[in-house]
Amino acid sequence: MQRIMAEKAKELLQNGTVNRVLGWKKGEFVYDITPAVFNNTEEIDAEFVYDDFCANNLSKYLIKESRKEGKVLVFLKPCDTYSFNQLLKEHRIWRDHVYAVGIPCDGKIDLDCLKKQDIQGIVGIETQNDNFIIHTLYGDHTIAKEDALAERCLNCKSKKHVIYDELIGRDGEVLDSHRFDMVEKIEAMTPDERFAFWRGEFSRCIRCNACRNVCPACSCENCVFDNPKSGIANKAAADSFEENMFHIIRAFHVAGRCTDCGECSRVCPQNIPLHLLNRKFIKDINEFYGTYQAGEDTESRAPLNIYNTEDVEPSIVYKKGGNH
Amino acid sequence: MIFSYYPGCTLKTKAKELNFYAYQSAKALGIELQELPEWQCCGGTYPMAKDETATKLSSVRALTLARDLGNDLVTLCSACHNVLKQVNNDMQNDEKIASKANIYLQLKTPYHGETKVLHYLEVLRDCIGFEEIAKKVVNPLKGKKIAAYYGCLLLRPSKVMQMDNPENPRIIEDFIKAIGAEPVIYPFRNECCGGYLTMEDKALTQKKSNTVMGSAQEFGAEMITTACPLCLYNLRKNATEHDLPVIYFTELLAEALGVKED
Amino acid sequence: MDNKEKQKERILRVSGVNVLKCMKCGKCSGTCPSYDEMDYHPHQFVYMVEKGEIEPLLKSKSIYKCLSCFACVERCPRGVEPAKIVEAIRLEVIRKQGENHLKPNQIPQLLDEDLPQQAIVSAFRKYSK
Amino acid sequence: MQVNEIKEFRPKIVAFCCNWCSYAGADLAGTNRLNYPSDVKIIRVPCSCRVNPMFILRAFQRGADGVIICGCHPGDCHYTSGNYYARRRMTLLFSMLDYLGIEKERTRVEWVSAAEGAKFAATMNDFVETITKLGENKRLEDLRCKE
Amino acid sequence: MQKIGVFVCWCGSNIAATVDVSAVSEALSHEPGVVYATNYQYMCSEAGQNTIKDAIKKYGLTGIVICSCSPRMHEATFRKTAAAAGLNPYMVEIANIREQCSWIHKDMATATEKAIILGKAAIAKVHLNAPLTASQSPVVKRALVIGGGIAGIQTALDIADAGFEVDIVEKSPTIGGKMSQLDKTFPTLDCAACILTPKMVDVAQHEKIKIYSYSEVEAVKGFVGNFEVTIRKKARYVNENVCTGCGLCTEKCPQKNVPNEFNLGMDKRRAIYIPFAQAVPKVATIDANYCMKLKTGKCGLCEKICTAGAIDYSQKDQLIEQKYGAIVVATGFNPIKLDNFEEYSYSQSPDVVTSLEFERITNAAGPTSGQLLRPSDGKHPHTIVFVQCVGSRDTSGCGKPYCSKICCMYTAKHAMLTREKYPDTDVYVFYIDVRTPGKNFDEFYRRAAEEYGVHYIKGMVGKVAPKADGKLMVQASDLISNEQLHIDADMVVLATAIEPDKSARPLATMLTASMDTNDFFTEAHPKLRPVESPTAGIFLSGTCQGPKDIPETVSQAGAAAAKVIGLLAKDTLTANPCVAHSDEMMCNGCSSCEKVCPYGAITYVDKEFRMPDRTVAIRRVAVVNEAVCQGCGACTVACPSGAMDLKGFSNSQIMAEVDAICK
Repeated sequence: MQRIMAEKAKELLQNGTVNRVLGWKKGEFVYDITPAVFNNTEEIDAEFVYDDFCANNLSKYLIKESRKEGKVLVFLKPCDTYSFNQLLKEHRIWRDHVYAVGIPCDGKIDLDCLKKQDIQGIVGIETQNDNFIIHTLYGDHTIAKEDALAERCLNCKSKKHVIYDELIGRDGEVLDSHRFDMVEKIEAMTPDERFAFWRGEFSRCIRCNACRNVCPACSCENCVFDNPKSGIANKAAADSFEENMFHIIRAFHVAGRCTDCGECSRVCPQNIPLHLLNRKFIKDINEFYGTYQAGEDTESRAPLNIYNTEDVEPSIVYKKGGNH
Repeated sequence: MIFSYYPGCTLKTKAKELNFYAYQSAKALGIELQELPEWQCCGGTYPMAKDETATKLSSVRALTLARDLGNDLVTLCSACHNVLKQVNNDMQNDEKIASKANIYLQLKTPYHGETKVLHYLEVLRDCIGFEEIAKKVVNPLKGKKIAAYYGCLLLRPSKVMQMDNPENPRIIEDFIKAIGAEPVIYPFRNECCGGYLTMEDKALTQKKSNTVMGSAQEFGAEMITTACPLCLYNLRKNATEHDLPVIYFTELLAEALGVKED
Repeated sequence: MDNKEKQKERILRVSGVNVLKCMKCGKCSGTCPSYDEMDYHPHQFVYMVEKGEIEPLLKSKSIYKCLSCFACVERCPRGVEPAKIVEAIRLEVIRKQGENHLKPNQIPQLLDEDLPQQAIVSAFRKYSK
Repeated sequence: MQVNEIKEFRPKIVAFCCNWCSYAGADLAGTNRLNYPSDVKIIRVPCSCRVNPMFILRAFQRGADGVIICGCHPGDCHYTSGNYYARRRMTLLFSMLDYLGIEKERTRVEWVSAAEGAKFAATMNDFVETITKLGENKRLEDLRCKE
Repeated sequence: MQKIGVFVCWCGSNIAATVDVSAVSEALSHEPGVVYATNYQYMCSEAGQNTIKDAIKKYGLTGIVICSCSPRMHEATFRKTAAAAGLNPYMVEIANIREQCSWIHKDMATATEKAIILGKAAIAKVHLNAPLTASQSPVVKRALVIGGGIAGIQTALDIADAGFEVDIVEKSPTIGGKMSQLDKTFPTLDCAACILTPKMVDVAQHEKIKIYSYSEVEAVKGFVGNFEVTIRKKARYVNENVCTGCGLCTEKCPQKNVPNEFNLGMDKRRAIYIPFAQAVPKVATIDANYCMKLKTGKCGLCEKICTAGAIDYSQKDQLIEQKYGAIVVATGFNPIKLDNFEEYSYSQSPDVVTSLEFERITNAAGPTSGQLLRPSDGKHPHTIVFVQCVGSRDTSGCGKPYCSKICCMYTAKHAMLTREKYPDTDVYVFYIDVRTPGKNFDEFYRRAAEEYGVHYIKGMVGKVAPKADGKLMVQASDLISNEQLHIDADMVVLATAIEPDKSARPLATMLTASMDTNDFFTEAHPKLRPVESPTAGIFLSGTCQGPKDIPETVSQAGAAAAKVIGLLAKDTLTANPCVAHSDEMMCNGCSSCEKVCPYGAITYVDKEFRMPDRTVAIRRVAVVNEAVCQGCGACTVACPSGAMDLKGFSNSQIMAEVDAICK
């Protein structure tokens, strides 16, 4: 796949369709992937990579990249296309400066899973049926995919590319995932348990802002948490309230816009399951206002920017909101 | 269509034909009435007092049983229908009564009025449809002028019974039309026959029953039909000045459907 | 609270009726089928309970004449439910030891071969505790 | 000091009222001299849709024990649709607070028209009672803001 | 730092009786920024206002806080006061310590404590206030009156007489409304048609009034001074400008079996019809539900016989767009449906009629040509029972909780006229209370009882039972004699409750005017602004605001007209400056705000920005049209970046209030 993509990139660079390519490159280690812009075929030959470690959602980078001169080629996994579409809907990306190539994805590895299995010194990876063969300095490890894939990939919501200029490989389907199972589990807890659960999670937050910086929906010119005029500007949480506040407000600001790409949880150095906040909003929106998938298209109105005169009353929360 | 069925004590004794013809007709209409495995007398009259719980428990048991079977609960006797619907309403809306009843009965899943209670007539109207019934009539009661007698328990209190317009009902009239006969509308069809006062004050009951039957007769009725054993009794026994036949509606139904066996 | 007030309070509680909602239109009495057999009439029950004049009602024969036909409940424009007041007054009487209006030994002579069970249990429930 | 005097808990309650219906409803409650506890303090906003979740969190941070938002009945919004947006926003926000284990009873939305002075007073009495039963807001407090 | 003055009003004893006003001014004087604090008996009085003006000048105040009654009451007053002293009027904040404090709390300590907190919140807010300048918008000098009954007619005439253009939109083919269906009017017994018809003609002939009959309001946009209204003129299949109203077609049309709504269905009209002789405009209308030509294509008789050539079967509904400066609602009432009152056998006997039907029966142009004959057999009734409060004062859910106000009087009128014309008739009136608060009203009612021998019985009818012999058995209680009565009547007349016309609710939504739970329009102030809706530019005339008799309706109609004239006399209006504003440095251009704006006040522009690194970036940013924005604030919450804020109710102002209250 990497080879086909690299060839495609070079072809489009050479025939002048695009001026730059947005893709992935290795860092210091093979699993240490970073997004990168390649300006010519040489750079692609030297550094372009696409493998089971390339988890990053590249769509957010297009906010800046698409505003530059010329056209940029971007490779988008199915879930990334939702973010891309959502950003288009919000007029954040200049569409005619982007050449989007949809690429297939069979799920990406969660490095923490490998760490837990005590797999170290990784130098390469291969796929074999339902397993990954991890090459390490100390020999090969075989690990079942379900033990190595990220949670968001195990619960993949869609293998379908909702937007692209060109597709490599075949398009997939929207999947019937179990992504709300954990939300339901939390809902079934007592309020005390829920409170304890989230306190346990949020208290680890170090306000590194990684979640915010990676989130395609958190792309404000000036975040309210950085803006002294907003009244809630805050650089580091001083106490539990501010920990809660940051995450509630962040989740609320992306409610109805979050495509559930899962980048927030992926990048959190403290492993806070932030996606469970977003999924709660998504689940509620689906239940209260009908199924809605942000980024599925560019026309529909976001659930918080529309209403129905017959909408449920807020008091529904008292009736159904989980356990007492 | 399967329903749980609550016959009530009178239908097992003095009003056997009300029950019998209901079964026969149901069969002909493709309805299965499954008698609740254990039921007790509803008490005949709804205990209105807010502090009465014990007297409501037999109804709650029946309602809970139907819920656990996953069926709507059908009744036939006007009194049972009235008591079951009113108690069910309490279980839905009166927190105090509901919590007391649930504590008494120590139910696994507390009951809060989930069961839908239907009168047999409502099944005919809402689940089958009078038009459908008309199609299945093989023996239309052509030319018969029949007066529907509702009495008080079938329709009132209308907010709870939710059956028909309490002052100008049409469910039995529509039923009468469906079986090919001609309904007679008269103003006393929803006024009381004297009810259980027949035990206490015959004169009063006779006055009431006479007014009802007299009014029906005045408007040309040849026969009165009812759903209530006590109404039937009073009209037959206590309407001393008149002499119209009084027949359960299920008997008419069975006759029209051609399934009436004696 | 003296006994009279307690009694009133009990009747209001047992009936669940708010007598203050009554606007004294008299529709309950205009509608009652047992009116002529009663010494006190439905609207008087409501008003006398409001005034706390309960004693005469306890002695009234009206409480055994009410048919519980719910006509007054159905037609009351204020949702007062006079029948429930009548029931509460009757209970106030028959709940006392020895005050049953209908005693089991009276029943056999009241029966005839067609009388439905429904009539017996209803009457028993209405008149006895 | 051996025994701390137990102070009777008096909740702090912030009520956001839309200018057209609920604030007028509150005025009517006053005109009709309908009592409700002084613990309720009203902030006038043009419309219930002006209420930002930030305000609600801010109130809890600064020591509020309950926050209630009152607007025109659905269909009656002075701005035609504001309360519909507010309804969605608050439904989702309250559900999230509940999900985080924060007592859902501390937040409420009520529709009170300009003609419903009695409803306004009854609502406030009920809300204060609920909050008083719940006690002090502990789960969304900011200790630095407490005396 | 602002220099703030605090003014605490006693409101006589309204505030001072429960709030220690001097304690409040004392406490607030120590708040940061407060340079002057005082209290006074009546801040809204001239002396009170002078105190404020003097303090503004003397202390150079930059902001003031008035602790007084509701801002809905006197905010405008105090803003004017500030402006008169040279202070920007939007530097005024009101702490509502009357309606929301002194009037609801009994304990002085509690009320005082709360008043101080409310004062602090207002001070906190005013610290963040900025002077605002209201923009001016022109006033369209034309009024719209919705509804052509007596209320609409009177309002339209009064506005037109003052020299302004008025359009009346009436949904039926003629103006005249309910009053045109009445026979006599209480308490003077003059004939309704005799006093209404001249007014209808005045309307038709007034050069400033245009009638859109058979028309409905389809959509309303805009705001006070500048409403844009779409009117649907329904196809009547007759060219209004050509039809002479000769009525030939209405006699020749072969479709004779159409229930005549003017006579409440008690007789028939043709498919092409003129509702009644004095109709305005007097033109025919084809009822598309019955016309054979329109339904089947066959017939066409009216076209053939119309000498004027007015028939046009191809007519379509027409949409008319018109601008108005003010809108008057005069949608009127209807009797309620009696489905929930079948104990009176309304649908079971033709001889049980509503009062409005009785009105038609006694009217010379009615179905019986004014003869009192009962509908079932056309015989003269000898016993008539009138039942009052049918569906009024009903809290059971079957009827209306309010008193319909007019029934006592018209029933007395009906009873009296019946007895006068037909002395051989026994007339009974069952009543709960007889309510006669009006000039000459009680005298009128007493005449019915004393001079005309009408039997007034305190009690209520429980049941009306039609008998086979055609009589109606009326069972009722007589509360005074404590007996149940059974009267054999020939006719029963039900004084049916009235309710607002069904068109009022959707109209209220279009106008964003508020309604009460009974669908009556709410007035801006129940006593002081009874003919204005809280929504600026919308006025109320007649029974759409509450039950009223004719004299009251006419006075209110005139009052509404006076308010409209006051508005239209102005050339410009001052707009509300508390509008949304987008900080373009923070705006993402995401369109969230645009999506929720009910007024379409937000647009986007691509704008060049010089970035810190000296590059130039083009960004899409929101721009608010301040003339169109009404200041609801929906956009401010939809905006994820906090770029959108609302002047006068900014995020920081509201949070400052929150902080002050929670301290």
